[in-house]
Amino acid sequence: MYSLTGLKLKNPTILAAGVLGTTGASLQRVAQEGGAGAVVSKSIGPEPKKGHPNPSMLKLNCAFLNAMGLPNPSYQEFKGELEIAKASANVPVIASIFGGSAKEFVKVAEGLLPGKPDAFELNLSCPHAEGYGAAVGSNPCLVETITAAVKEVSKLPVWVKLTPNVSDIRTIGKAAEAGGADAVVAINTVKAMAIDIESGYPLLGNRSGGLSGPAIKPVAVKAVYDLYAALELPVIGVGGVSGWEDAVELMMAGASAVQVGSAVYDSLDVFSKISSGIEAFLDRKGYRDVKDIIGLAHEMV
Amino acid sequence: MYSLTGLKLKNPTILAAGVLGTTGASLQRVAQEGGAGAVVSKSIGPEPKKGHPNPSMLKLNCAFLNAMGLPNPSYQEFKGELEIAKASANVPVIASIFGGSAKEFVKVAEGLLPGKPDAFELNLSCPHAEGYGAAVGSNPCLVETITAAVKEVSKLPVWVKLTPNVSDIRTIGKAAEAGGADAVVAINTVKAMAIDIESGYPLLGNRSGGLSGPAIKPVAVKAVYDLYAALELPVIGVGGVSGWEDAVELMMAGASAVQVGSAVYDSLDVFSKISSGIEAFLDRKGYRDVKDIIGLAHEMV
Amino acid sequence: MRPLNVSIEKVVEESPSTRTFVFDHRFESLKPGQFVMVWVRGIDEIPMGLSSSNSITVQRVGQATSKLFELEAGASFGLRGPFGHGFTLPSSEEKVLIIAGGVGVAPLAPYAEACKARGAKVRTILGARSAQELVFKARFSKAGSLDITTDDGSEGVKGFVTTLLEKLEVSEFEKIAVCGPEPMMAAVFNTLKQKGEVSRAEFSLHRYFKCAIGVCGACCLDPYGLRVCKDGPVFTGAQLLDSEFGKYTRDASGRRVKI
Amino acid sequence: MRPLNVSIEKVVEESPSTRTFVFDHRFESLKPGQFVMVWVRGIDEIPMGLSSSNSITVQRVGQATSKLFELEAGASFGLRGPFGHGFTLPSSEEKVLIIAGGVGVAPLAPYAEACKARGAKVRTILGARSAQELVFKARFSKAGSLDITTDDGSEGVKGFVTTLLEKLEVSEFEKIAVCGPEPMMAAVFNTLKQKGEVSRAEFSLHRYFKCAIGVCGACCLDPYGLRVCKDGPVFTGAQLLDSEFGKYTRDASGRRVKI
Ligand SMILES: Cc1cc2nc3c(=O)[nH]c(=O)nc-3n(C[C@H](O)[C@H](O)[C@H](O)COP(=O)(O)OP(=O)(O)OC[C@H]3O[C@@H](n4cnc5c(N)ncnc54)[C@H](O)[C@@H]3O)c2cc1C
Ligand SMILES: Cc1cc2nc3c(=O)[nH]c(=O)nc-3n(C[C@H](O)[C@H](O)[C@H](O)COP(=O)(O)OP(=O)(O)OC[C@H]3O[C@@H](n4cnc5c(N)ncnc54)[C@H](O)[C@@H]3O)c2cc1C
Ligand SMILES: Cc1cc2nc3c(=O)[nH]c(=O)nc-3n(C[C@H](O)[C@H](O)[C@H](O)COP(=O)(O)O)c2cc1C
Ligand SMILES: Cc1cc2nc3c(=O)[nH]c(=O)nc-3n(C[C@H](O)[C@H](O)[C@H](O)COP(=O)(O)O)c2cc1C
Ligand code: FES
Ligand code: FES
Repeated sequence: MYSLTGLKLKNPTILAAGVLGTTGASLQRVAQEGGAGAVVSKSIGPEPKKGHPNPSMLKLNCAFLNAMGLPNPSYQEFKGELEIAKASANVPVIASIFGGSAKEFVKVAEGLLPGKPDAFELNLSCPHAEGYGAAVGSNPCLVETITAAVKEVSKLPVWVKLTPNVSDIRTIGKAAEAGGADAVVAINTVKAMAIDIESGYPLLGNRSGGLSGPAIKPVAVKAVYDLYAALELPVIGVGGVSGWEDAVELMMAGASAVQVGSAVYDSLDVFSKISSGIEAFLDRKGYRDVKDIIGLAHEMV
Repeated sequence: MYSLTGLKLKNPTILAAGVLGTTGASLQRVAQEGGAGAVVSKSIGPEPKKGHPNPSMLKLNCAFLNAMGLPNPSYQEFKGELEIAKASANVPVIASIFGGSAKEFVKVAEGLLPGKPDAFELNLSCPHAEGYGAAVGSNPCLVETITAAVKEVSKLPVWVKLTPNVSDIRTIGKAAEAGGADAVVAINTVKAMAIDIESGYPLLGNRSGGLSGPAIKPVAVKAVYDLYAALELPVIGVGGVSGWEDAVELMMAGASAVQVGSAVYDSLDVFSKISSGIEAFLDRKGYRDVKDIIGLAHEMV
Repeated sequence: MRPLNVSIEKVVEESPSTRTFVFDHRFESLKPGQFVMVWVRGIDEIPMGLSSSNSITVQRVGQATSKLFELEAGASFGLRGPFGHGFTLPSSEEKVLIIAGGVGVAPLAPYAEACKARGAKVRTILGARSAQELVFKARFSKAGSLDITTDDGSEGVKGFVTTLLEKLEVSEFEKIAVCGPEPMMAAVFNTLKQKGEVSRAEFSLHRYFKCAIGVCGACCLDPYGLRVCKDGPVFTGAQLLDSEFGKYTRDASGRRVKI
Repeated sequence: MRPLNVSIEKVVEESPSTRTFVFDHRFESLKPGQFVMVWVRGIDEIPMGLSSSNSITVQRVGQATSKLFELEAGASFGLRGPFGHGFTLPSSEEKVLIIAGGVGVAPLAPYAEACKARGAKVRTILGARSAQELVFKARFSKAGSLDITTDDGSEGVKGFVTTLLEKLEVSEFEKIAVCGPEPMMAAVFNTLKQKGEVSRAEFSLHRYFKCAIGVCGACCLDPYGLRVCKDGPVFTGAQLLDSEFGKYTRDASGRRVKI
């Protein structure tokens, strides 16, 4: 059992927000069949949102590109999905939420409380949703205010998810810490774009979007490394994890746990595979516990 | 012949700064044997610099990671290499320069003038050199001041090379424009890191560095696209170009020409291959000129 | 995978509302029932079953399909795929029952042909609103025997595919493959259930697709979270028992919508 | 390519200043003359020729090599490679002349063995400062005939490798392979040039390496810009004619430094 901001996880792998998190049934499946130690829902907002027009996600050579545009059925409808997930997943269920202001974040958080999420993850980092996500999350003042506002309306742990598209991610991490966050999550997708050269059209319906998958792992490692050194809070690592080696690398950079998003493309049980891979690695190297490797790179000088 | 900020290029591919640009002989070889339309030197500074300890560059799965640390023999010594390159390359030779302040930039630029570079490229974007590069280049005021200062001391075209590690690269591009730049170059490497899980040591001597190669192409496409829309200046695209398709994609995003760095790993004549690939593409699609495809994606709605 | 750029070689008007677009790329490894994502540039990207290794057969319903209907030979669009699992192919000598409704013929016509090529015996029940909406009659009859139903009785038996199905001895078919509008498939499902034959029947489902590669979660079915794009679109009746199938679907925002 | 983590199986003291580190990974495809980048964690990463498919032979000169000398069996370091082009292998029956100076023996010992294994006739001139600095005598004599020179005359002929080379009928050798300190290689180069035999001789060069994969440009030779790490480290005499070889090299900053 791993303890993370008070939640008990059977292993340190967590489903990342926006991936297979649209329905309670899907969250349940990722936990049960996939073996995730915890699951994060799709980001939920104040109003139903269809998201950007298709194409909304593509596999590129070393990465995935997406601009879903935060499609979600609103907190009113999602509350029920949360209940389903809670009833059947048997692992902590974290509600990812978004809004354009502290008021909206609070409205969504309060609206979802009856669904009994185990924690909130604040999406202050989506790179392609005007007025939401990174648009808000690049501003340290807003990050602090929003974090504090959500902390105020419930006793649940609050994780703040950060964008790498800033000059120095530590500034934003510190704002989250000042706002009372229980953990930071790094990183959301990296601003990116691809163009179809046969037609000249941008490949995404939204023209540009966010990069995820293997290509961004080195960016995530750097962000986690910097945040670990700068903050007191636990850092949850996400970005390009598809095997146990990636998870170990992020942990050595300072991640207390890792989230996995795009790699569900390879297989749903990527979570089981990663967590048993981590265990085997700890055994082989004679570490007693994941704690021995969290932040290890900071000591190797 | 392509014309770019007044320089005549036999094709729109340019050797990127810091790659095979330490000696005049090497610049000559990339032009002659590699087929580059122009070459940019290693970034040259006010004092000799050994750079960071090794490992200073690694090939990762979809990318390259480096932290060279701006090794250079100083402008005094490099002037001679520039003369060698100018004498034998038969293509425009651009001197990349760096400094910690406008004064230093000016000193280096003036010091290199006797070597007769065809243009200056200002490195305001290296992500892993304390006090230089992105440390300066994330600040719009400094970017404007430095650009203006270098413009003042010579009539040569000045290209300003930008870092993607900012919230909005357009702000920096506009500062360069305000300072009188003749073109912007985007992007330099993306802040990144990798850790050796067997030992826990960061893989680079400098611990962290910059990502280049295929992984960052979608980041470069987005930066070029945004800059093209925001600026009047030509944008020179760089980041992850290794084939003609990549070059065409960056051009459709808005690049007037492309630079190629890491892909010299595959072969030196990547420049010839890319430029003939572009020609064949233009022919097949019935475009008269590269101009037909520069910025094309902006029109496809 | 970046979308392939394909050019239209031929447009075939199959019915007033349905056209086949034959394009210049062959998906040689196509398993009938697999789909592609059709990128109508500037508009949308939508799922379509492959009606042969180099064609899609499209019913005009809204913006993207209407835009497709404006395209003529020589025009091009983007294609990603093929994706998903197809219908299970029979071994030679097996008997196959195909039940197709409306544009559900698209993945079933190549399936019928593949069954025949393997030496299986194919019987098709083809239903449509009216005679003029019947698509691929010739392909199905070439592949085996064909029964037709139309809602208005303008051709074949008046009624629904279930009108015929109810009377059929289904147990003699080793394979049963179904595709059509969900209410029609739900009716077939119930009929087969009553006959105790639903578990091994296969149904090709439609849900709202975004990523089409099993990542985003837009197309998940209750209560097991099966992804229509990746775990399907073809599911066995056993997988659909006690599921949302026939009851509700979800719109692009993830809200439930009654079938 | 991320560095491989290798463990030291054995440390062999070859001379007071030279040790061989045998490690637990075999580069089966090694072409003698190829090198690896040895990552002495926390210190530096430095190039080393492979002295066999699973060893490096290191002369202690500065910080990284001294750190290596502190390591014992069981300790580990990182390895990237093998990189670069090796010496050209002879066909059977060919005659090979090997000229090795100091730690230049490292890539030449496996070359001698590979030559012998192919049936070639190997003759080695091995030079060192003194008897105790002679490395791999046994390996070279097992592979063919061996002549020794020492600066102080403590073993073999007193003098330099060129002392012997000058008297040799070099034209009878189809292959000539040279590795050692640059002043020694330059002397060999000049001797061979006088004999009109330098073009086909092969020399393994040392330059300051950073990337080791042909990208950064740190190791380029004047006047053609050949990269020692990628186009070399083994070059023919023809490639080195009228070059910087023997005249100057460059330090880590790229400044020229006299040889
Ligand atoms: C696996 C699969 C195979 C299909 N095969 C065929 C086929 O072979 N021939 C055919 O004509 N139709 C097929 N469809 C249905 C087809 O995708 C829709 O008719 C089409 O998307 C309508 O797009 P539109 O823009 O014209 O309509 P819109 O006005 O955008 O929407 C009309 C309706 O079409 C459906 N739809 C729209 N976008 C999507 C989407 N991204 N994913 C799923 N459904 C959507 C929704 O039900 C929507 O309410 C298939 C659907 C799926 C899931
Ligand atoms: C292709 C090649 C093969 C080599 N093979 C062997 C071998 O088999 N055995 C052996 O003992 N030595 C070999 N060397 C030389 C070896 O790399 C240096 O002795 C070693 O780097 C010294 O490191 P240091 O930290 O101990 O010394 P330092 O104090 O750092 O430097 C001493 C000198 O070593 C050289 N050096 C240091 N770093 C590098 C570097 N990154 N690249 C190149 N030279 C460097 C420089 O000339 C420097 O002045 C080889 C070099 C090259 C280029
Ligand atoms: C299809 C898709 C949808 C996503 N939606 C969200 C979201 O709603 N909220 C959020 O915070 N992050 C979202 N993300 C970002 C992921 O949670 C994650 O931060 C990112 O993909 C990097 O991790 P990965 O490389 O493992 O995918 C989404 C990513 C993908 C690929
Ligand atoms: C080894 C190496 C050294 C570099 N040195 C410099 C430099 O000195 N100045 C600079 O402006 N950019 C430097 N760069 C960045 C490149 O010029 C280029 O912007 C970046 O690598 C992205 O292009 P690529 O993907 O084609 O390599 C360097 C890149 C590499 C890989
Ligand atoms: S459409 Fe994304 S998971 Fe099926
Ligand atoms: S060491 Fe970088 S090119 Fe040779």
